[in-house]
Amino acid sequence: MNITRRHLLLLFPAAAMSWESLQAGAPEQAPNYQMYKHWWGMLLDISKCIGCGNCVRACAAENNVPEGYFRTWVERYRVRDEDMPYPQVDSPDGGMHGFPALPAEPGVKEFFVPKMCNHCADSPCTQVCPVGATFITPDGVVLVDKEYCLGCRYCVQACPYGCRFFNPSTRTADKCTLCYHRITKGLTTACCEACPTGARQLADLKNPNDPIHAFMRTHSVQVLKPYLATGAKDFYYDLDGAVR
Amino acid sequence: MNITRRHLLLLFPAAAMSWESLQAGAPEQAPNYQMYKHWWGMLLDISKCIGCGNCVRACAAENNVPEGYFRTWVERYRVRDEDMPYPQVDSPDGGMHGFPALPAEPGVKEFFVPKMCNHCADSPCTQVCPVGATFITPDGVVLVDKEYCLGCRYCVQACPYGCRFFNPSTRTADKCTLCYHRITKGLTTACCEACPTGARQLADLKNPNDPIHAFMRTHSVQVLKPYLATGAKDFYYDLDGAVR
Amino acid sequence: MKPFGEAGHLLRVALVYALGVALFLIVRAILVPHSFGEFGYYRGRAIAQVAALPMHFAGHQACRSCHADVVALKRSGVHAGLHCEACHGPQAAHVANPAAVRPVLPRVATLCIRCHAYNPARPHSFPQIVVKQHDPGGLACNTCHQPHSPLQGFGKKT
Amino acid sequence: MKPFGEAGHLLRVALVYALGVALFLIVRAILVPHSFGEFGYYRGRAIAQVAALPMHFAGHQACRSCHADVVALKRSGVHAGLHCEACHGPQAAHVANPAAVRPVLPRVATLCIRCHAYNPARPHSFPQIVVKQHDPGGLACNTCHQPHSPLQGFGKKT
Repeated sequence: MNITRRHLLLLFPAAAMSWESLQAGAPEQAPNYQMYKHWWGMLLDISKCIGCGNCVRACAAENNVPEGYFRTWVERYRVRDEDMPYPQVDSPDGGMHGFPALPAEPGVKEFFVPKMCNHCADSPCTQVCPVGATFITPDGVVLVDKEYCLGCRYCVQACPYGCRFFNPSTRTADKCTLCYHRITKGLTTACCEACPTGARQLADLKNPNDPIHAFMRTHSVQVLKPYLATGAKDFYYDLDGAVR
Repeated sequence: MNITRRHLLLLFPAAAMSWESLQAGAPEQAPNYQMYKHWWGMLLDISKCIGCGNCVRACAAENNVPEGYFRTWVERYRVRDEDMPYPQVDSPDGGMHGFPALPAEPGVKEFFVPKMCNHCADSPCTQVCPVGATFITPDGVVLVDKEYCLGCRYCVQACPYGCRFFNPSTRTADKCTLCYHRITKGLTTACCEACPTGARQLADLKNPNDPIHAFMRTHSVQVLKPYLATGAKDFYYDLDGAVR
Repeated sequence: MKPFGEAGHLLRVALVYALGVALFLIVRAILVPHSFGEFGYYRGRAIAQVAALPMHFAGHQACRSCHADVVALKRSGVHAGLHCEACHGPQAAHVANPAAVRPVLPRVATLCIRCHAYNPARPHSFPQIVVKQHDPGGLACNTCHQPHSPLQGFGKKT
Repeated sequence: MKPFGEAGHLLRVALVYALGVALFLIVRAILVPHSFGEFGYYRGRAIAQVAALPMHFAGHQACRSCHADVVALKRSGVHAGLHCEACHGPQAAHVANPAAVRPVLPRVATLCIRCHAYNPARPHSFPQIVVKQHDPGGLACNTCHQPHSPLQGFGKKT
């Protein structure tokens, strides 16, 4: 920063701002990765999830998620017949070690629901950040700037999906990055890499050849809490009305 | 009503009320039909609806629904890829005369959604009626008392599903009765009777042998606008996230 | 001797109050329907009144007693799941008085394509035809198809 | 002669204002990161910093160059859809330095049942076993099953 008083006196504030943005330069990206050519989301097929917890363990290993915190987790729903509004939900250790089978009850339906950040196009968590430490990238991934985050936890409260937490070791907000360090290098996320049944599929919504488009045209798909108009990009197939 | 002034002077208000309810007597029901043994709902299988309009015509014929008004109707959704929040919806004449095929567009998914009163267990329309002219029966059907209705239209505004209308010939609120005059005699509704594909199935949720229970245990089912906690009893299978 | 001593004016107030209560009860008894409150905050008899409305669809159980042959034919084919009145329309009047009320035969030209004309919004597995390609000659559907069992004679499940 | 006539005091006020603007710009230039605002109301370089985080899972494309035989065997059987690291865990370190970092073999006793133990919440079509009934002798799964192609030799799709 070599800005003398003389320089500054010659500049008007507006000029100073445009000069600064000139100085900023492009970020260091993986070679050949062009942010504006992608728009990332996820397809979660509940009819394929077996609740093995592979995704939860893989995420923790890939992203050094502290014990007891989860960037992705699996919930087990138990729904009695048409009693949708009152399901029993459990997620022991986020499903990391699987789910011990519960005694069968007549008339009760059980299924697993993998959960993670919805990388909302209009995310509440981004809107509430007072300093711009959380943001959506041009390729549609909601990230946290750990150098900039104050740890005020507004975003943790704002997320309607419960996908954020306060990381006690970094003392900043923490969340799923959609393995941004992987997908920008042409790899899939750790959770998708480890999922044995294909219940999770990383999806590039801007890529017309991504299988998600054919899937969406031929299947009924839902997002969670659509009435909040968050622009959630985790698309669920075979979602039951009991899931919130 | 033979109540003399002398009688009344002898009665306290509370006594008068209990005496009145003694006088009321049981309503005239179909023989052998016991209201408390039923709890009616409907199963709507979107994967089976072909948009033929049979249900709409049958409902109009059975219930003398005036032209241009609908107690049940069919909507056609056109959803572009993952653009769920912004579907194109049409319902020409409520779908009564079917749907002319629209020119195909690449990346657009089309499907039909039959709609009707959800016979909500906690229905907003019942709650807003100032005189008690709309109510839920002990067997779970939301009805309008045409003798009592003032025609104030509060209920029309209150229904979040748009299922009520003001009948210009009776000048009262009007709505689906779930063919109460049929189901209390052991028949199914007119719309179910006329549906050629079984996309509509009347369901008695209190009958443990009703096929809906097996269906619900083995399929993912949704209700419309679950976040309104209306206790909607129209259960949709294969519901897309675009449907409101 | 005054029975209430100096409280005679209180008695008069009480009488006026009692008359007011009486008037309220009379008006209430006249205005509130007998069955109001029987099942909830509504007129209980309204349930029976709705239940007593006339029917127009007879229901599929009614047809077999006279048309057992057609019902059996239908049950043997791909239209087994269809109820008679899905195509023939409401027939309660015919069931009530079979001789006097004769059903009108549905017009095959509009009836069949209502369900089977190709529409991209229909489930793809549902049998659909492009009318001009399926029937370039403009024949009526029942020239080839028996409506009650439309694949009869086509080498498939009849 | 005074250049601004009687307005000298205005010049002094203007100078104080200019100094204030200068101070604001200096402080702002020091405090606001360079890349802030590049893509939106955030530090643009944060994207690259997240993208530069180290990987632990190598990705399924990495395995074949050395383990073509196992990948081919896996591809021939019912485990074709599984990626290697789904069972073997994150192996980026092994891929980076195959000689020095040797993967630990997964413990079959806990690995297989993690997916295949019966659980009523699992999709019914997914192959599941009740361990005590399937294997009363307590044998390791790979006594009978080749983990990379578990139905090999069972008269089914290998």
